[in-house]
Amino acid sequence: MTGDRGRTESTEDGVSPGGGIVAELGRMTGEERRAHEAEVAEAVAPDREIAVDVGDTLLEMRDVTVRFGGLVALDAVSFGIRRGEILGLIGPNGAGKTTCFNAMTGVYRPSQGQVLLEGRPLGRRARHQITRAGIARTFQNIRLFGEMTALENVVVGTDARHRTGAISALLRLPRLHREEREAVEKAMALLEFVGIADRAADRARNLPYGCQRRLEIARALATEPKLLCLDEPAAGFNPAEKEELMALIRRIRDDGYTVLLIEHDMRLVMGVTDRVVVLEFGRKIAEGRPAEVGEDPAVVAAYLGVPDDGVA
Amino acid sequence: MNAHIASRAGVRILARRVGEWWHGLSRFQQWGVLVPLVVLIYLLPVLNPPLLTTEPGTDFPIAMFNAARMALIAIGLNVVVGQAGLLDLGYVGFFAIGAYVAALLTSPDSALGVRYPWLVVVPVAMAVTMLSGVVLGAPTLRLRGDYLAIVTLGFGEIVRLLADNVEPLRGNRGFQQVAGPPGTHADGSPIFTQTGGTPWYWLVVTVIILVLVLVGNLERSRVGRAWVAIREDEDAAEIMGVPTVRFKILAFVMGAGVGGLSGALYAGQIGFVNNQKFDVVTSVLFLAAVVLGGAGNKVGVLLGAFVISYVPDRFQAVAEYKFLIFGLALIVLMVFRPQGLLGARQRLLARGRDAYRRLVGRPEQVVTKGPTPDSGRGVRT
Amino acid sequence: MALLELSDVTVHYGRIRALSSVSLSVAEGEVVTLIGANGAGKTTTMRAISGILPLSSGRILFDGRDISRLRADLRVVRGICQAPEGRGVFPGMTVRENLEMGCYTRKDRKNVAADFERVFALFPRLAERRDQAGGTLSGGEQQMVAIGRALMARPRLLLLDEPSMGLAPRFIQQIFHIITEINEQGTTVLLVEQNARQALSRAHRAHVLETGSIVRSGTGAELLADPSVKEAYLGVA
Amino acid sequence: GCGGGGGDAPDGRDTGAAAPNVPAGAADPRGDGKAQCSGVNLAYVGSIAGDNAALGIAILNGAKLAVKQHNDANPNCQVTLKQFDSEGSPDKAPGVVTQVINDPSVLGVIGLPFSGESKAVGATINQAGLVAITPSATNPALARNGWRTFFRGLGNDAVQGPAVARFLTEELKASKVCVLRDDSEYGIGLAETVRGALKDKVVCEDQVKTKQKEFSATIGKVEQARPDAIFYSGYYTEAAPLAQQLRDRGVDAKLVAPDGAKDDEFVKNAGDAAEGAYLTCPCVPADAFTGFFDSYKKEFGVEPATYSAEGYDAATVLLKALDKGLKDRAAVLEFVRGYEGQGLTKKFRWDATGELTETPVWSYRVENGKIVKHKPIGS
Amino acid sequence: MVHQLATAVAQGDGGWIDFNVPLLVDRFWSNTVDGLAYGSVYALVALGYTLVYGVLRLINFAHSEVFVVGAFAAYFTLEGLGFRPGPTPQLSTLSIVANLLLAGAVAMIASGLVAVVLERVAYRPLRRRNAPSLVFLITAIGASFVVQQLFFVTRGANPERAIRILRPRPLFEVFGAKVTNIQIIVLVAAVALWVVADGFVNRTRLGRGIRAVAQDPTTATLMGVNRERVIMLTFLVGGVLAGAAALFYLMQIPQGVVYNGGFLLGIKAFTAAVLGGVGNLRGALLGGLLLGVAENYGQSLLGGAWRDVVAFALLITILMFRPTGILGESLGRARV
Ligand SMILES: Nc1ncnc2c1ncn2[C@@H]1O[C@H](COP(=O)(O)OP(=O)(O)OP(=O)(O)O)[C@@H](O)[C@H]1O
Ligand SMILES: Nc1ncnc2c1ncn2[C@@H]1O[C@H](COP(=O)(O)OP(=O)(O)OP(=O)(O)O)[C@@H](O)[C@H]1O
Ligand SMILES: CC(C)C[C@H](N)C(=O)O
Ligand SMILES: [Mg+2]
Ligand SMILES: [Mg+2]
Repeated sequence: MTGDRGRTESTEDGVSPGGGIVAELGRMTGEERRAHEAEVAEAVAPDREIAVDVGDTLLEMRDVTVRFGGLVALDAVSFGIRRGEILGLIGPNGAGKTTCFNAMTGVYRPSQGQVLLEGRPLGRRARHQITRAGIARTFQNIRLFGEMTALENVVVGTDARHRTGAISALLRLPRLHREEREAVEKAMALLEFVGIADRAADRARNLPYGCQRRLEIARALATEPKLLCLDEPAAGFNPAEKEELMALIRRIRDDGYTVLLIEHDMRLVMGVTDRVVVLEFGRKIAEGRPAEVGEDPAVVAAYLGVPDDGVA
Repeated sequence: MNAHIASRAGVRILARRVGEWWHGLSRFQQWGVLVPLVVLIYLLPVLNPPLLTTEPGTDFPIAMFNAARMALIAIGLNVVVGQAGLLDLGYVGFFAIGAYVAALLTSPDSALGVRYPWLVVVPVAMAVTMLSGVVLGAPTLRLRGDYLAIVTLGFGEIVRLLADNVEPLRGNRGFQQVAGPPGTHADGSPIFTQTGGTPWYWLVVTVIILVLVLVGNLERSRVGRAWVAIREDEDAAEIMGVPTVRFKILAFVMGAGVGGLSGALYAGQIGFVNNQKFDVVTSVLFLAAVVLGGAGNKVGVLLGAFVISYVPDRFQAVAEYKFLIFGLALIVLMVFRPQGLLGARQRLLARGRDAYRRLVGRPEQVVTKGPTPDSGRGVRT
Repeated sequence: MALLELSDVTVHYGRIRALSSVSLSVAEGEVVTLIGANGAGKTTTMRAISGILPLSSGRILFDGRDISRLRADLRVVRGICQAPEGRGVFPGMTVRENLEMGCYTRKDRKNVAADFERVFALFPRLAERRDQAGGTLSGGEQQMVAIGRALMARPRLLLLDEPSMGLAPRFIQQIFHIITEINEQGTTVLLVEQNARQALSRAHRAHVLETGSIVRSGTGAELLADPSVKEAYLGVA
Repeated sequence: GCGGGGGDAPDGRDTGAAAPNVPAGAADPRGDGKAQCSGVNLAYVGSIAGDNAALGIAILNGAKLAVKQHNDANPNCQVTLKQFDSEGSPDKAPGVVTQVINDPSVLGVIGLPFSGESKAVGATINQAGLVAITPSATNPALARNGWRTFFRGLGNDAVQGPAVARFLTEELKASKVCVLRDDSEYGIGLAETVRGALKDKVVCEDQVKTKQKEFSATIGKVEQARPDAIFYSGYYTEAAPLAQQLRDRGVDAKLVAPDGAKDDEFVKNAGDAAEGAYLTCPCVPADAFTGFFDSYKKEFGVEPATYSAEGYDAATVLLKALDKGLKDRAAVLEFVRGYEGQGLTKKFRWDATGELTETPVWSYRVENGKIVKHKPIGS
Repeated sequence: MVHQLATAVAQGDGGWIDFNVPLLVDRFWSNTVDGLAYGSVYALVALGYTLVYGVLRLINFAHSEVFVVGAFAAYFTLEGLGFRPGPTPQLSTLSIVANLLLAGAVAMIASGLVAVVLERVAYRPLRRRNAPSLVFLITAIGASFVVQQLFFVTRGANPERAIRILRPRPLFEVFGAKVTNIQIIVLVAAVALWVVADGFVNRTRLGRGIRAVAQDPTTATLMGVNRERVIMLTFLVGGVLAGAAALFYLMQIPQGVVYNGGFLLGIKAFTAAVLGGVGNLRGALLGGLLLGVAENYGQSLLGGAWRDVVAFALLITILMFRPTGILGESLGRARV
């Protein structure tokens, strides 16, 4: 985990990590640590039936077109995401990748076509209902709740699955207590999972860029999505950190989530995705296994460019 | 100048120390401090402490009642502005509706010709106001930020203008002898009168404590977090599954209910309701109470309300200058403590203190707003 | 002589110290790069140089003159221009107007037209979108605007904070070409990059930041070869 | 009753000569100079700096003069006239009155001047058993609330209203009248009685609001109705700009307004538009009471205005009570209730509801930028 | 109970609201003309709100007091020139123009200066201390109180007695509606001032600086924009326009010089700014004129008492259908 690397500040009046689980983690032996990680994994995806139904289509984009005035940002794009896979969505800048996310999560309404989740059209559902239906996302331009702590940010994500109404909150009915306790446990586990547990008590706005990206992932996971959409999660990461992110994404998938990934870092895309969809000028120009796509001349011309040296 | 800066820093450090000290106490110890404090607060109008007193300018118990009433309003408005981040410049509209419902149902001037008992009137007033909260909220909450602010301002003005123009609401003439709570002293004289502030004060303080507990419960739950999330980034909140419209309306309704309640209390104490007290300036004063205290911080908001209500009463003796002094005080206080008298940190997790201690080994970062790269603070001139 | 020199620069966010005693220098005509993990303080360094964060202590010299207390906008007049992290595109201005903002302090108006052409040639996408509002551009397009805008200023010292972030691979290569090119035309560049391999291979000199301090310095090639740098920042390739 | 003045005046211009001189036996605040009292005070509650303050200040000054004369003459009975600014508004008054009531040294109130504020606080004052003599509030309904502490020092609008109507139809020969009113207790009440008396001569009506400054809507209605005369029932703050805007728009109907507009402020604010306007008032021209007139002018540097003399009279009645050595509110109340005596302006003797029996009404006219008395028009 | 209330409402003499369609038709054009003239005052004040709002995202509550300062300044200038309340003097056209210009210039300078001083005292310290935006609202209110109360304490609660040097006189008619000399002067001058302001903001370099600061102050600084100067300039321009508006207002409502005389007007002007799309100069002009006209139609149709209700109801209705005003905000919003 990278949590420790992420830490930078030395505060003058000596507020330091101190005790707590994080410090304990440091003192654990390898064995203990693995056991603990299993626990964390359990908390993150408690009763998820891992890898059931792998292969059926979880989400389908069917002829989705999005227009802005005269500009066609998505032009009859169709592709499916299979349950349990990691699908990469790549393409040159302005190809329409983020617009795709926006169409899926209800930020934009397609002018034509449909988005189907588990075979049912999302139609004109409100954004929060789409989240509850099982699509969660991160943002290309980070959108955290800046004044909240990292932990609280994640708890807001868990709230999407909770039932406490205003009345039970007002009167502190027992359900509230139960849900609150669960929410905190789960959120903390998620923070550990993405590697920023030691920053749980910091305000989101004060976190460095990289930690903010991780926090966004944790918050999205907290909504217990069926499909997790990550918009350039590695932006601002150095190669070593990207490695860790790859591992994280894989683990997320292994926990039974389906992942849709927008990313420009080809090593990462090639390294973790099962399939890749390539967009250019709002149209799908290729789809297939990463290796195939990476060799597709159209993709190379439009997107990858002629390699310059070995670095992505 | 340097001394000034130093004292400023001093204030800030002191505030922080007090905050840290308080949060360091156990629940039990906290109660130990709270109970005597509350008793003292209850006794205020009776003690009429020499330095604090507003007399001879304003009757002290009445001044205290006014302050308490303002505090109640501020708590209600704080739900909307401080917690949900919806800038409401028309809060006075709810206050007015509460007052008018009370007047219509109890004043002999009312065309309804009824005199319902106070205990019936208050819930009715709250219900009507909450309903009006929905009426205002539902169509307009799609508006963002300052657009919502101006619409609420318009709403407040419309309420006032209706009071102006709708014949049965009696415009400037108003309603007299609006009823107060029942009860008589042993000698048969009523407990709640227009001239005696103390019983009213006690009533309102009790109501405040009740409302504080309820609002606090909301704050440290899914509802409070949803409000803050909306305040911080509405789009992101919605995409994270927060039904933003529902929670915004809830905030409005909660705020409205408290506003209506305070309106009814106000009408009862003063015994008279007409269209003059419900203008935008009043709304803005309510808002000032919230911001001055530190939007989002319940205790802060109480303090802010006290200042807003107390300063003009205190300087009644120099009546002509009181609003001048008041205006200056607002500027100076805000420049000194832009984050409000108490900072705005809210606690959003039930038993969050314990959680943080257990999990991270330290409390959450309770810094009051510090400079951020985007603040432009570093831009020297 | 060094064009830019930081000596013992310390910067705080509130009570949090983000930079402690950072000293570095950039000579006229050099490309210098800063690498480091998330939260190491790279962005903070850039902001301090641009003057939008005040120094707690230390000095910044530019062109031999102390600019530690100089207003940020006047530093631009002196010739320091930054393409900031997060891009900072003006959302309500068109692409053209955004680029125009780069020339806000420029005196030589006659060359501006030519510079527009240059930027549009570098990023044809922007030429297509010249009248689109900055706020509606895609992430990568915004990044192009941010870089283009900084180029429009024709600064003496160009500060680039993760210019490759959000760009498609083809453009990443192009960005590094551009950096080399403008450097050859005489612009001094201070570059923050996560794409450490590329950055180091093009930089004359480089510094590694860790938790707010510089822990290693050297030429680009030296650091590329340094095993600890390799492990931490270059990824096991 | 309506026996008095109006009919007696032979001709409008010269009634000044027929105005009441200082009436024989008028009560004098100085008394015999031997009064003994201490710790007892009076209060003026009314507009001091708020809206229509000029009307309030005229009263306050009248009362001040009475108290000063009293104190100068009675070294052993120094009474303070405490001043409370109700800003003339019904919503401010309750708070202020609470102050007054909670000050035990105050045994009597001169005020409140305006009908609206009087109504708002009447019940509270009544509950406190504190006697209040209003020198000017004219709304008739005030006396019908069963307040035992309410005393009116002048005729009410049930007298002024019909007098105005008569004045409009008989004196001004108007057959089409627009009745405009403000939104105050006073304006609405008076407009009502005037309208009732004018019946179908009323060709248009409209209501303006307190503090309104722009009247195009009202003027539009007036233009449409083309009246011979306009009666504006309200205070000068709105009457002045209304008058001016009417004239600007070329409306030249005769303008009549009641006591609420009878102040120099009206003339000054309306500019040329005030010229020729008629004002009615249940108050007696003060210039005849030379002694009062001169001392007032000497004391305050200005001539007494609309209700100065009434204020003086009200204060005098209350001072008489204090001079008797009365020390509590109940006693003062009883004293006033049974009071009977001549004042400057009229004879004071109240009925059970607090109304006077003798109530003259006069008309005035704006000539060359000054308000001059015109003629008595009813009683 | 609701039933009782309803009956009570219905019984209030002939209902409390009646639609006077004939009056509206009858006075349609004269309403339009009056509305435009009055609306240009709103428009000029609205420009000040919109400019400041654009740059600081701040409802400058004290702007109405800037307007009041202008009104007093114009008034005192006229007084200083020897004019007195009461009858309107007979003057030559030239001398009227010269006097008005002088009064207007003084008003504009005074308002401009006060706006800048307000900014220094009430906002700049907060900006330096990085205060949350609500706080600005509160100091704005504080500043507003202070300015208002300074006039209250020195000049009292009552309006200054009207001084007028130009009487309205119908010049010509449009569709039977009289257009007065004052209305023409006001309309033409207001539009001219708007053109100047719009050109300044949209065409000059400093204007671009204003827009940049509005959209992203930090980046604007990184581009070399002197934020403080831009802000000062914005307040200055807004203040100057408010000063001009004050004179135009006084020409129409000479009784308007009073300590709290800016209050309602300020709210209306802000409403106008929002109506047009806040931050948008064209919107301010459009919103101001529209509001002026709509109010006049409304008051003919429903009665003068409903004038203000019409204004706010119009605002709410329009925002419900166009959530960022008629012309929309000129400041783009970041995407998700
Ligand atoms: N609201 C909008 N209005 C106008 N054009 C838009 C809007 N949103 C997106 N676009 C345009 O649609 C195109 C697709 O944008 P999108 O953000 O989906 O690109 P992307 O593939 O995510 O690119 P990047 O890799 O740079 O993030 C872009 O050219 C963009 O300018
Ligand atoms: N506004 C802020 N308030 C408090 N702390 C901050 C703030 N911004 C940054 N920091 C802290 O300062 C340290 C350095 O941050 P900085 O943004 O300079 O890192 P960086 O090297 O640019 O990281 P990244 O690669 O993620 O961009 C981090 O620990 C961060 O938490
Ligand atoms: C002072 C007077 C003009 C008051 C007026 N007669 C009223 O009843 O309100
Ligand atoms: Mg994108
Ligand atoms: Mg950075």
